[in-house]
Amino acid sequence: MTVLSSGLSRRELAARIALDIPEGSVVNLGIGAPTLVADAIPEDVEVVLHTENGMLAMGPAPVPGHIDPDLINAGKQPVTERPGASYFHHADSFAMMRGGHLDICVLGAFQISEHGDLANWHTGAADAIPAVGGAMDLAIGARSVWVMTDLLTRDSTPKLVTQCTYPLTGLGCVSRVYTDHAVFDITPAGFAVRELFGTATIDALTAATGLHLRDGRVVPLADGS
Amino acid sequence: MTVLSSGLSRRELAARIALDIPEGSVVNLGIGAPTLVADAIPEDVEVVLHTENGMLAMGPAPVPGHIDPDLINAGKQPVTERPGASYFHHADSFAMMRGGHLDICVLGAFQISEHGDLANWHTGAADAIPAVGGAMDLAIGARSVWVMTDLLTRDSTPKLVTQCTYPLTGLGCVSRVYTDHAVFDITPAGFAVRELFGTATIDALTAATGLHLRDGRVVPLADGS
Amino acid sequence: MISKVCPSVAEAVAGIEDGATIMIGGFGRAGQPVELIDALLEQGACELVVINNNAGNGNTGLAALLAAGRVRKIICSFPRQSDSYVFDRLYRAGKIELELAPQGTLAERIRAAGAGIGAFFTPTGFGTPLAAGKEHRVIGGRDHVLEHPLHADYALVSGHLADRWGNVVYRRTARNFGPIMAAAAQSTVVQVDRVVELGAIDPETVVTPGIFVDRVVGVGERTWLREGAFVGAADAEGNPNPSTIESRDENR
Amino acid sequence: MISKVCPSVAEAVAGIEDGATIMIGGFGRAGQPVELIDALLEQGACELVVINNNAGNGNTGLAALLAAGRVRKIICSFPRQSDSYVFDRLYRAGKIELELAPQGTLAERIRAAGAGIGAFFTPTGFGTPLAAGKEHRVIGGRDHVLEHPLHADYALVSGHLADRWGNVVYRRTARNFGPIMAAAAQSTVVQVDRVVELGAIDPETVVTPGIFVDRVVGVGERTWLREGAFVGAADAEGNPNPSTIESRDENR
Repeated sequence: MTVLSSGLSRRELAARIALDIPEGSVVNLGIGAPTLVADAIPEDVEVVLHTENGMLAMGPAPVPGHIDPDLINAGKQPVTERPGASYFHHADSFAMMRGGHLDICVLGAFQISEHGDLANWHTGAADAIPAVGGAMDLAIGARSVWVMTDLLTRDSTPKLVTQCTYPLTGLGCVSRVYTDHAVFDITPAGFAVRELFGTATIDALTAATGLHLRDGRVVPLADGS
Repeated sequence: MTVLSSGLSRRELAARIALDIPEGSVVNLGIGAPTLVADAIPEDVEVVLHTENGMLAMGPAPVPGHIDPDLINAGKQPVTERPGASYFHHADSFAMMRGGHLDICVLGAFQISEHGDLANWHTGAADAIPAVGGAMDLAIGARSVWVMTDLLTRDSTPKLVTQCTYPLTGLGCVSRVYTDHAVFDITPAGFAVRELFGTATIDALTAATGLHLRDGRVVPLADGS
Repeated sequence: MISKVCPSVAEAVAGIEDGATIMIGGFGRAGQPVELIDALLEQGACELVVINNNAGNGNTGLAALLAAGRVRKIICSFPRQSDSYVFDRLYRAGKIELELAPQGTLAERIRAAGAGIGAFFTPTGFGTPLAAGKEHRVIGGRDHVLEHPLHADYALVSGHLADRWGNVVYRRTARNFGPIMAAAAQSTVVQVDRVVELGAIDPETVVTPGIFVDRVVGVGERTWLREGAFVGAADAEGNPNPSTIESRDENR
Repeated sequence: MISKVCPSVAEAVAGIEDGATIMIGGFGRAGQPVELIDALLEQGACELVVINNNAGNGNTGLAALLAAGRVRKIICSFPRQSDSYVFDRLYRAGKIELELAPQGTLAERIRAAGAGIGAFFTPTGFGTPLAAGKEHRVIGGRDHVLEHPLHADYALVSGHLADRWGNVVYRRTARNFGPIMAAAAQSTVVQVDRVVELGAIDPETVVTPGIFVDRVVGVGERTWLREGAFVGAADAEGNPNPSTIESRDENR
C-alpha cells in the first residue's frame, strides 16, 4: 500500500489555488488559511476580493505604522484598500453573497462529504462555544465554493468523508476541495481526483481516506499515478 | 336642514393641515393636492419632506431656468434640495415607509370609511387604467395617515362613507380626514368632527353625508355649531 | 485587466434575446436610460417583458419601445400618467399585458431577487385587489401577504459616473431603481455621462459596486451639467433649454 | 429647529430601561461605539438583551458590559474569538444566554425590522442545526427557511460624522452593522467623531439619513485621524500608537 509523503505547505497550496482564479473574479477568502490565497495572486492580475464586513477590492496588510483600525477584514485583521474599492453595510454585503454575486469563495473545513456537504463551524463537542459567522452564507451563496484544507487531521482522520458527522454548514454546496496532497472535484458520482501533488497517488489517497475515488484528472501530470 | 356653504379652498385647507404638523416631523405629501401643504409650512419651521422616489429634505419648486431633471418629486415635478438632504434608492425609500419611520403622510382619496379604510387608487371602472404607485405603501406605513379631500364629489356624493365601494388602498389606516368643510378624526366609534370650517355645522355635515357623526371637537370654535 | 466598458450603446445591448425580461431603471424621466433604450429599439429584440416603475411617457424612451410593439408585458406600479398615451392605447387595445404592483412591493421584490431572498411577507396591499390570491399570514398581530422576488435577464440602468470595473454613482433622484435593478438582473448594462479612471470614485460614495455590473457605456454629459455640476439648462422633460444655461462654455 | 445633538454620552444613553433590547454596532472593534457602551455601563441598566455580531473581546467595550453582569442574553453570529474570554467564561458558567444566527441572516433580520418586512425565506442555514425547528419551504426548486425580523428598543451606533438632523457617514469597514441597526431600533443613538453643520455632508453620500436617528453625540476624533484623514497612529486594537503618527500637529 502506497503511503502519502508530506504534501504541499499551506503557502504552496494557496499559490496553487490562486492559479485557478480567473482574472476579473470576485472572490471571498473567508478567515484563516484561505486568506493566504490573496498573497499568491500576482499584483498585475485584477481579482476583486470581497470581505463580508462590507468591502470590495480589499488590499493586503498595511505596512507597519499604517494600521487603520476602521479598515479590517472578516478575520478582524488590518487590511488596505485598492483603487476601485467600495464600502457597504452588512445587509448589502450579505445580499451580494446570498444573491449569488460572488464568483468564488474559499473556505476551511472540518469535513466535506462526497455530496458536497460542508461542515466547518462546529465540532459538535458539548463544551465548544458555537460560532458560525458568515460561513453558512458563503456556503450557499458563492457560485463556486472551494475548500482549502489538509487531507487528514493531525491524528490522520480523513476530512473527506462519505457523510459528515459534524454539524453541517451547508448541503451540497462544495464544488472543489484543495488539499495538501490532491485537488478533488465533487461530481454526481462523488469525489474525483483532479490533480495530484508530489508523490501522491490515487491508490494512496484511497487508502488514506477509505473513499471510492474516481480519476478525474483534467491535465494528467507526468509524476501522477 | 342646514346647508353647507362654500368651504375652504384647497390652498386654505393646505395651510390648515400645515398648522398641525409639528416641527421635526418627517412628512410625505403624496402627489396632487396634498403637495400644496409644502408651500404652507413656514420657512423657519423644520419639517423634513420625504419623496418616495428617494429623497429626504425636498425643497420647493425651483426658480425658472433652474430645473434639474434629475431632481423631481413623486409627482414627477421639478423640486429642489434643502440643507440636510439625503438621497437613497427605491428599496431604501420604501423601507422607510413600510418600516414605520415616516411621522405623517397626507394623501388624496376617493373614499374613506368610518373604520379608516382608504380607497384612492382606482375607481373600479372597467375601462380605467389602474395605477397604484406608492399609495398602498404610504397607507400602511406612515405613523399617521391623513387624508386631504373635498367632503363631497362634484355631484355631491359624500367621500366619507360607512363602507368603501371603490377598490381599497389600505384597511383601517387613516387617522384623520381634512375636508373643505370640517376635520374628522377616525375613532373606534367612527367619524368624530374635530373642527368645523366657516358656517359648517355637525347637523349640516350629517345631512350631507348621511353618517352618524360624533362631536369630537378638541378646541370648540366660537363660530362652531 | 478588468474592463466592462463598451465602445458604443449598440455593443452594450448586443445579445439581448427575444422574450427576455428586462428591468429598465428610472422614475418618469429621471434615471431613464434613454440611450440604451434607443439602442435596444435599434437592436430589434421583441416579445420583451419590461419591469419599470412606469409605462413610458411621451413618444421617446420606453414609450417608443412600446410603440414599436416590442413589449409583450409590463410589470410596474404606475402606468397611468398625463402623457402615457402610447401605453394607454396599447392597453385598451389588449395589445400589452399589465402586472401591477404597489411601488414599494415592486422595489422590494427587485431587491429580494438581488439579495437571494426566496420570498417575503409584507403588510402592503393586504385587503386590496392587488393582494387577491396571495398567501396571507398574521405576524405579530398584523396581516401580511407573501410576495416573491422579481428576477430579470437584463437591467438597463442610467448612472452619472462609472469606472471600468462598473462602480457607479448616480445623481439626485435619478438614483431611484438603478441600484436594486443592477443587483437583480443576470446581466446589467449601465449608461453613464462619463466613464472615469479606476480610483476616481471615492470608495465611501460608490452606490452600485462593480460586482453588480456587466457592461458600462459613456453617453456624454447632459446639456444642463458641466463637469457633473448643475448649470441650469433644461425643462422638466430633460429637453435642453439653452436660454437658461448659466455661463456655459460652448468650447468645452 | 431640529437638534438631536446631546451634550454628553451620559445624556445620549439616558432612559435606557432594565430589560431593554439593545443593538450595538460594530464588527470586532471596527465601528464599536465604545464611548456609548462605557456610558451605558455607568448608566446602570441591567438584564439587557444585546444584539451584536460578536460577544465582545478583551476587557473593554461590550466585554466590559458583559463582565459587569448586565447582559442577560446575546444574539450574535460569532461569539468565539481569541480574546473573547469574558463571554466564554459567562457562557460556560451558564450565566448568559446565546442565540446564534448566521451572519447574513442576522443582518437580514435586522434589515427586515427596519424595513417593515414581516418575515422572509432564506436559503442560508437550511439543513444545519441553526435551521432546526424553523419553517421550511421549497421555492424555485431550492430549500429555504423562514426567518423573522429582529427589532430592538435601542441601537447604539458609531459613525464618523453627523449633523444635527442625524444624517450620518461612516468610515471604511466601520460602517458594517450601523446603518441597518439604526433603522431597526425604536430609538437610535449615534456617536461620531465630530458633529458638523447641517448641509456639510454631501446629500449623495449620506449613509444613514436622519430619519433613523434620535440622538447624536460627538466623542472627539480618534488619534489616528486628523480632519477625518488617516495619519497612521494606531495598532490593530485601535490603541494610540503615537510613534507612528505622521506629521501630527500636537497643537490642534
